[in-house]
Amino acid sequence: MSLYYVQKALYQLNRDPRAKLRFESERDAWLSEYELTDEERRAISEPDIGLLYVLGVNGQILMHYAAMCGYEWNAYLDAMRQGLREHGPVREGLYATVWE
Amino acid sequence: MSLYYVQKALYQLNRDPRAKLRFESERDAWLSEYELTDEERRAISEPDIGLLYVLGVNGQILMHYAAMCGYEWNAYLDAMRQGLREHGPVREGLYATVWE
Amino acid sequence: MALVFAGVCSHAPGITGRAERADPALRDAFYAQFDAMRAALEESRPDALLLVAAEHFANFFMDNMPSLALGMAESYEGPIEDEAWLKINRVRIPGDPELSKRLIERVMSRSDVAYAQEWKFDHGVMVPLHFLTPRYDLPVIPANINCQGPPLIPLHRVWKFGRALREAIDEAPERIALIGTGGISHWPATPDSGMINEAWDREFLKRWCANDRKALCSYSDAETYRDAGQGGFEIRTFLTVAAACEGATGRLWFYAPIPIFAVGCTIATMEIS
Amino acid sequence: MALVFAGVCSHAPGITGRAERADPALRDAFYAQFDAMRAALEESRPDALLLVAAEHFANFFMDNMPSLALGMAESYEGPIEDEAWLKINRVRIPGDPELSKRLIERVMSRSDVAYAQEWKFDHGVMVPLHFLTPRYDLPVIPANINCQGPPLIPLHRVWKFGRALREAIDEAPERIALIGTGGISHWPATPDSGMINEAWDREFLKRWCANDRKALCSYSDAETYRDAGQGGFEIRTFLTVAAACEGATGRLWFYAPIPIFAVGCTIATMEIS
Ligand SMILES: [Fe+3]
Ligand SMILES: [Fe+3]
Repeated sequence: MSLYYVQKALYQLNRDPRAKLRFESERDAWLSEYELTDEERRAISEPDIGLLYVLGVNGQILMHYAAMCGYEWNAYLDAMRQGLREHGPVREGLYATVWE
Repeated sequence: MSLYYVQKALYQLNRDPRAKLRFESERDAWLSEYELTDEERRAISEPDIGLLYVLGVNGQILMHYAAMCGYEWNAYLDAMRQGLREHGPVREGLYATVWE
Repeated sequence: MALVFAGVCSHAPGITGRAERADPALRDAFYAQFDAMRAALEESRPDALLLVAAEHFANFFMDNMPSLALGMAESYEGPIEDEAWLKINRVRIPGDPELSKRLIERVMSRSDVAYAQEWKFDHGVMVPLHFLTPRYDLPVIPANINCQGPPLIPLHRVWKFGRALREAIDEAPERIALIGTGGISHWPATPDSGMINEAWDREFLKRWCANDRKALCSYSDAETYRDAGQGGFEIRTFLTVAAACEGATGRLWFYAPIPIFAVGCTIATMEIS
Repeated sequence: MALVFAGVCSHAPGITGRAERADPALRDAFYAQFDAMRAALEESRPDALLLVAAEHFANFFMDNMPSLALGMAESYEGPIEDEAWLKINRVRIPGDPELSKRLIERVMSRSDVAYAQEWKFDHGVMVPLHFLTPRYDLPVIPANINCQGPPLIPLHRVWKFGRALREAIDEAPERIALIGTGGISHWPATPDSGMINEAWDREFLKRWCANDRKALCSYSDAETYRDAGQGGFEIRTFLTVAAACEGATGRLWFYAPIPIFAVGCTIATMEIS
């Protein structure tokens, strides 16, 4: 269920200007309101876009976070590819789905 | 549509501790984020529970706001009755519905 | 046959929150039937409880108001209301996301449900759980029907939802209990709080115990609003349980108007076999 | 017969946001067909545009993910994305809450839709509007189908939704245009962005133009995911329009993969009469 809260944090960042304000002014307090593992918290905080992708964040959420963090389009795609090389295949979520 | 935002403000107050904090510490700034008429803003701010009822706020939202503002159960019921006497029948929303 | 128990019961914040203000004899008789229902529920040895509720703006608002919703969280928290006001302490209630997912996928072939991986229980769920699973140790899967903010799902689609739930339950290997919770006639949280149309309630319960689909689905929302108040829209939760048990009949364990609870207090079960 | 126009088109943030990076000849040919579609839409003199979208976590998240949703707001705002990133300025788009309400009530007799009195448009709606109603002066009623977060509504229920929409549209006195917007095969916002399965797309569009219900509803989500990516789940929006026009056939105005737009760019209409 942790992936749910990673995605929720980024979803709220994408849509709520107040979440963005808190992200900028009190990142740790803001993140502490979500049930996250240390790895997840670190991935959001750094940010480690590649790791977030491998953790299973949907690209429709992740690409906006990457843009917000200054990633140009190709840099965003490269970060995901780098993440796959560093951390292995996507672990959870839609892109890890094994469809029967 | 204004009723929508009156109800939304109170709905968020009922469910979101951060909304409650802002209600206590910066009520006007918080209220300015909702599209409200002066009458609606005043009804929330005072609070005027009877007027909120007449404006059409659903009791399932209103009773919690009243409790938060210190209204004991019978005082809450009385406030609505007083509102009807002062401001006339419910103007909008579920309780004003004319069902065909 | 994975459905092991089916019933309905009232909810209302007053049932716990204003307990001391009710007629003690009536209140205790009602509580005793809640206890009896708990014993019957336990005897059915369920693995999970599917609770069909009609929540009151705790999770769902008009910014995205689902006609039908099913929970898919690992756990739930409740009550969302002030603990002192409701007189129920805040707890965490276990869910079963894997079972939820299977049920949702199956139900979606008939009903267009929303799903929710997060859900705060309000008094509409917590009051029944307080009596029926007081240790909060039975995994709960919440379902919700919008009974608060029109436009409302029509009754014949509610019936389809009940049928879809039953199909999904029957395919699951788990032993599943199904409980619907709602009011019959009532005007909750309005100046008319405490008003109850007992004749209307008794007629409704007769139809419910007969599991008469046609009669149960024949109420128009305009009639319900006129005769049973906006609280009467919650008959949708009772209809769902009847639909899930189509062909079976019901038994009324308890019915009594208790005005300070703002509802005709009801306990009933369907005889499933 | 209040349906005056029916078609489908692609959306993708790249179509506007990364316009300068596309092959100019191909891009301009695509834009020209968007212009032609706008002319045809205007010629149909619609009172409102019902836009069937597949939004991308702008309004709907897994805390309350509706299978089907319809907007009921007085106006809408978009894009929710960064304006510079999408290269579309933030505007207010008029709605028609009264028409919305009538459509929702009618659709509810067949499909269990959520309704929303507030809705922020993302690129999935704004990119089509940017081309089709560039002055944002036509009232829009947004519909949404969850194509992002499984469990997803099955295709046969999507078909029923299209039929329900058509019934509702036909009963309205207004002249209503219906446009579905989605991708066919694509892997948007992933490392495979730009990949397009043209053969799969052309087969899908053949089925769509033939309005072959059986063939259109026969894709399993597993097949779609394998052959058309998670973006392929958005065929649901195209199916809705086909269902609304069951019996009619379609005409493909434009199809070309434009990798930097991350989608096989499509414009097509249904011949309603
Ligand atoms: Fe209730
Ligand atoms: Fe899309």
